Amino acid sequence: MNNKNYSSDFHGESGYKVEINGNTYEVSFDNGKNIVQINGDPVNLDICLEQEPDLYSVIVDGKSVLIAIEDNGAPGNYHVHTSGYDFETEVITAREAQLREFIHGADSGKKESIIKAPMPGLIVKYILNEGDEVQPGQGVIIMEAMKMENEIKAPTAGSISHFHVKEGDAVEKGQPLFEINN
Amino acid sequence: MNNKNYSSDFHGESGYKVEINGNTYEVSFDNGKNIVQINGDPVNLDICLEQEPDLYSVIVDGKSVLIAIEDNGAPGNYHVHTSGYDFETEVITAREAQLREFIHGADSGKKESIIKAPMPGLIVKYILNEGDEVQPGQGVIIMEAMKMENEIKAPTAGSISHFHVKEGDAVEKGQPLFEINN
Amino acid sequence: MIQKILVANRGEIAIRVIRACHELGITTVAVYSDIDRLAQHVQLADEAYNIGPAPASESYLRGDNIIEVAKKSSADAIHPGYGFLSENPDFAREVENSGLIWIGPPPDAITSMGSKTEARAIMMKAGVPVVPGTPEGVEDDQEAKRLANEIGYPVLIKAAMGGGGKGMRVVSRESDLADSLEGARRESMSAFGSPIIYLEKFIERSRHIEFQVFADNYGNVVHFGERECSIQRRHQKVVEEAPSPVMTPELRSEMGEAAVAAAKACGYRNAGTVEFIVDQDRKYYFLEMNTRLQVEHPVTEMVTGVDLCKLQIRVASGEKLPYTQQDIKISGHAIEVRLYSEDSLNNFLPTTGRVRYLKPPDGFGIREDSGLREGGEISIHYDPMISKLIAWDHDREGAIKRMKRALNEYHITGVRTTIPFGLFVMENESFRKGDFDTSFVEREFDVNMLLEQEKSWEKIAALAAAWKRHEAVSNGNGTASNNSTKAINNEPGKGWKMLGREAGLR
Amino acid sequence: MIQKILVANRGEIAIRVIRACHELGITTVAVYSDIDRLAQHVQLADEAYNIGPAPASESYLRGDNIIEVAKKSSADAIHPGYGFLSENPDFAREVENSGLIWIGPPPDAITSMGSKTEARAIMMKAGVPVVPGTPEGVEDDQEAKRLANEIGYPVLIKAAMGGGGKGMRVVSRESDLADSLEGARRESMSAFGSPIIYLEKFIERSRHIEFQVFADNYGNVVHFGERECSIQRRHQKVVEEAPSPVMTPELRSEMGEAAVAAAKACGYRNAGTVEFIVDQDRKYYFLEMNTRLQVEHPVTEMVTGVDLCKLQIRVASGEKLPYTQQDIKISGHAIEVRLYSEDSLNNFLPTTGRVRYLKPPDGFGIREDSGLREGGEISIHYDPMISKLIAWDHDREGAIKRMKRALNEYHITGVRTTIPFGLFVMENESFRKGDFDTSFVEREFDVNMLLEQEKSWEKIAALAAAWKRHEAVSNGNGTASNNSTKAINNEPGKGWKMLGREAGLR
Repeated sequence: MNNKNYSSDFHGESGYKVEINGNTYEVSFDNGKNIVQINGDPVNLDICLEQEPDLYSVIVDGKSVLIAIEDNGAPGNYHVHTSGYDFETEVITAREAQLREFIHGADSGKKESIIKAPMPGLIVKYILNEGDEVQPGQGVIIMEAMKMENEIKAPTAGSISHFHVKEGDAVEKGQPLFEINN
Repeated sequence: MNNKNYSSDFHGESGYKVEINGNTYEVSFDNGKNIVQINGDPVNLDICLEQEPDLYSVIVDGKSVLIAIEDNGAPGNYHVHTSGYDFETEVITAREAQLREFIHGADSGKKESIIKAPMPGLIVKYILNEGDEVQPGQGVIIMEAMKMENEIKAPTAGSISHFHVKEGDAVEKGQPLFEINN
Repeated sequence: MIQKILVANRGEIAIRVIRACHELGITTVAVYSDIDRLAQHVQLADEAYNIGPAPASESYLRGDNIIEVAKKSSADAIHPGYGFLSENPDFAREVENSGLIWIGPPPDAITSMGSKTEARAIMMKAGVPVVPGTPEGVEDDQEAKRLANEIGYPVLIKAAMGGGGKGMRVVSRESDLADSLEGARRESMSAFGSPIIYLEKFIERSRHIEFQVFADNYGNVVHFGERECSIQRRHQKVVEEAPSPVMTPELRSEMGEAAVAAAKACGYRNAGTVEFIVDQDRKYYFLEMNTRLQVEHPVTEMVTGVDLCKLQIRVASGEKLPYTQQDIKISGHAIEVRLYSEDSLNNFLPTTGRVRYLKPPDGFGIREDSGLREGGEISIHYDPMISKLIAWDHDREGAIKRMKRALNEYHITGVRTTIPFGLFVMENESFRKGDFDTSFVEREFDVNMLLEQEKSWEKIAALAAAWKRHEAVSNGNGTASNNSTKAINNEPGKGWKMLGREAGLR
Repeated sequence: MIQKILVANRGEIAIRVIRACHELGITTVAVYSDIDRLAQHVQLADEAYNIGPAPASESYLRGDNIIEVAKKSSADAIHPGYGFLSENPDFAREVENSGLIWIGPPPDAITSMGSKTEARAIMMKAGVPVVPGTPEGVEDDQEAKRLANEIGYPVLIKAAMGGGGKGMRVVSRESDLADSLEGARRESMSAFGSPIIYLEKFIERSRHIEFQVFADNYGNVVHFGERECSIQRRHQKVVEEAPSPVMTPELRSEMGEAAVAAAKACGYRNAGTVEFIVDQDRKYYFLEMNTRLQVEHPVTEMVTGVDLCKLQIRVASGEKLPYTQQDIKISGHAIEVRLYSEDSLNNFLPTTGRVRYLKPPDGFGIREDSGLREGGEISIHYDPMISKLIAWDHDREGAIKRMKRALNEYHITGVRTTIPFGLFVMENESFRKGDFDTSFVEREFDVNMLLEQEKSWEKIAALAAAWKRHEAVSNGNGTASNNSTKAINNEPGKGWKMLGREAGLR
């Protein structure tokens, strides 16, 4: 589902690209009807504010779900919660998508990912060292939080390019811990 | 507890008169301490916003209660809910109290009370007529709401001076029904 | 087996049915009127469809629309809950004719029991004792006067097609008869679409005791014991319990057998309730049969452990009753307090509004069947019963104490409810002793007791109001009244140390 | 009789105790740390007093401050809940020396059972079977190596003063021993203030089954049957049930008698739990005794009908146990799922944050013991267990289905919880068959199953996010991101007819 143009009016005023867990969805709205296109499929969407400020009752093709859509700092970034699961999403307009393609067109290949502290705590120990190769799910750092030791694991394969913290550091939630080069 | 001045600084910046169910309380605050005077008695007051916009966790002399304090339209008018009971309150500052005394000083004696519809519904029937004497609790009008007939009763003694509605009228919540002269 | 059920109702009972379905692995379809788009039952169901404008006559009573939605959504069956179309035999028939399963009794049984006069005739024939009264509807006032004298005052005027206390009047003397007949007919017409009323002997100081019966498609009929529903105001139940404090094992099996006989006499299937009145000598009389799940069914569930709503679905899908009479045991005691959006301090006048804060109780032995949500609107369009609180314990005394705890814990603002009244009942000496009858509210309830309670909170309410004004004044908003919240976040004055801390945390 | 109780705890267990007190007509005093000013237990208690800053060591562990508050508020007794000071014999002694009633076991029994090594010695003497292991703490690594070889791998390293899985390590081979000893000592030191560890034979594929015992001041001791607590992750219980799916009436009375003997051996009073491990041949071994009310006590309450917390208070105030062993009957089946503020999809990492929306389930057979409130903060300072969901039904299958329904109904945002994991357990084939042991999570749980579930909601999440951006763009706020709510109230575009209606209603 990556980057194919399903909807004829995706490039129009009401076309959006949604990035979510590495997948891209194209959504377009036709003002005047409840019908929305998602990846080319029409669905009937009915959204009502259920509770201030951002909990919605959503009925999609008759199916009823409760969805929280929280602004997540940057424009077009939303934290979405539904049915027990949490999603980080980025929504860009068709125009923004074109602009990005123009700017980043040549950019490809290697990326760095920064792994952040999932909760406040204390850095107990490095398991691996800078330069070590990691597999997804492999433990990199031991952190103590809520009286328990927790392994912070690599989300992707690659090599550890940099530690932002050292043993004994107290860290806040969201603070960068280390980087993986892949 | 009517209109006696308990607190030495009632006439100061932080003195208030609270009217509630026909009773008057005098309350004064001393900025800088948690101690508040109510009718001359000092109490320790600790109020925290529990839930937006106006639900508070209140600890008064150690006693813990949950209180909703809702703005009620006019300045200084609050609807207070606690422990299953609802109160309409009017809070005036010491200065406002002096002003009122000056204006209304000569005013006394007869009053009119307007009885309003407690819920939306249909006026089925008058039980009494204009000019009739009523006792508190006596039925004056039959209203139908939620498929049930309900008697609207006189809250005070007096005579019925005017009906604002006639049989067969559909009324909204809060619409004046009749007046009692006492 | 049923795969998908459309729930043709709203509020707490729609949610009750949705929960039963989900426990059976059945997909649920909710229907809603325009103003119920955000109601809890819509959110808990798997699917939801609009069926029309707010007035029930244009939505929840529109059987045709509901059947259409059932077909569109490929539902196999319809559960009607209580109220609305639940006791409408034409709708039940239409559902069956559309090839859907009707989760309820046969349409003919609904018809027979729906006519209170016909029901009385059937029961008399089956040997079940009935209250003395007119065998059929009374149209003429003179005829009514004659019959009332024959029966002897006090008499009770009842709507022939009625239920739920609507269209009911007690008349103590002939001079009040004409006015009461007029009122009862008007109310009956408005509630049931029929002005037909009839007369019964009004049995004074009687108790209302009803039996839960259940019949499958194979002729098996059992009862699940009784519920005592004597605490009523305006002839509507407000507090129910199981078992009844006056019941003995002997009387239970005698009345239970009568209830089973009643169900058999009208060819009953599925869940039903046979209501009796019991006089001071413990003589019992058939009152009426309700051909649906009752509001108060949870107390029976709590003392028998049986999920009656799931049993309805299983029986409707052709299963045999999994219990014989001997399997059904009563264990402990359960009390239900109905919460109405009514003002306990003002003659139980219905109140409407938006639920602002909602913090219901929980914990061991407490169950709430509720249709409430924070921000939800209580409108004039539907029944003011908004929630049911149920407490179970080993014995009656424990259940009363637990209910009292739960009512005290319950925090709801925005609409007035009958919580203060519920607390009054739990604290009342006659209630605690089990010594009461249907005249309990008239005899025991005095609003001044609640006003006294209210008075005990006045000072703290005054303090809170004064503080709110003081906050506004201190923040330069002495006359503007809508930004006190802001005031709290903006440096609430040095003295308010905890507020300062809270603000720091935000 | 006790008139006023200070509850020396926070969260769901403080609320549990407050509810028990209120049902007994006892006034409650809450204590709170600075960041708990708005916690639920403060709001439900009759009185509340601050006892210090957020870290437990400066507030909930400050026995001196707590006793001072008890005196200031004229409390008669202190209930410690679980955790914090509940198993601190010095505190218990101090409470009693201050003339207050300690609602718990005698300080000496706490001391004996608090030392896991001493407890083992007492039990061996009383003839209760114990797991093979070192009779006392092991300080030296070489000594540990020798003992481990003697016991035979795999061995379990445990904190001598420990509990709750903290400081625990399974070691399968000698080469891992040194690292594990180091980690266990560090964790034990941090959690219990003592680095002393000991070794036990690790019994593979064993089940964790515990018995609830109760002793009064007059030598009467009974048990309330067992709880199965084998579903653990990181040696912490996450799902518990009663009865155990492998229990037989014979084994129950045998193990129950051993549990009663254990309680008698240490001179026990009040509520306690004797934990056993049961191997694949149903041989059982004493593991440890917990000298407090357990987190998982509700499942026992649900199947026996007995309010254990109220019984604690009654026994502490000098009442005799109102039950003999024969009075205690098990009825139906109950399951508890603990909700932790942990990320089920990310190795159960603790998460912190503010609860934004909270809509818990309810209905027949569902109970929630929760310390949560909307807007409440989950901090790093306290245990990540935030709530307990309990389901009861006639039988185990029914209880599982009911729990599944309730977990699906549960809506909580702002912090991640173990709800997805709970659903995984309820749907797991081995769990449903009752065929599992303490290695369940390692053997059966694969995060990919949850990731697949997550994936099934991705499209609808994408749709919702796109709609939110579209609303912002349509209202001229394409880049500003914080007024989409306003967008909804301001004429949301002709197409959104329901939104229009909702706006009209506001």
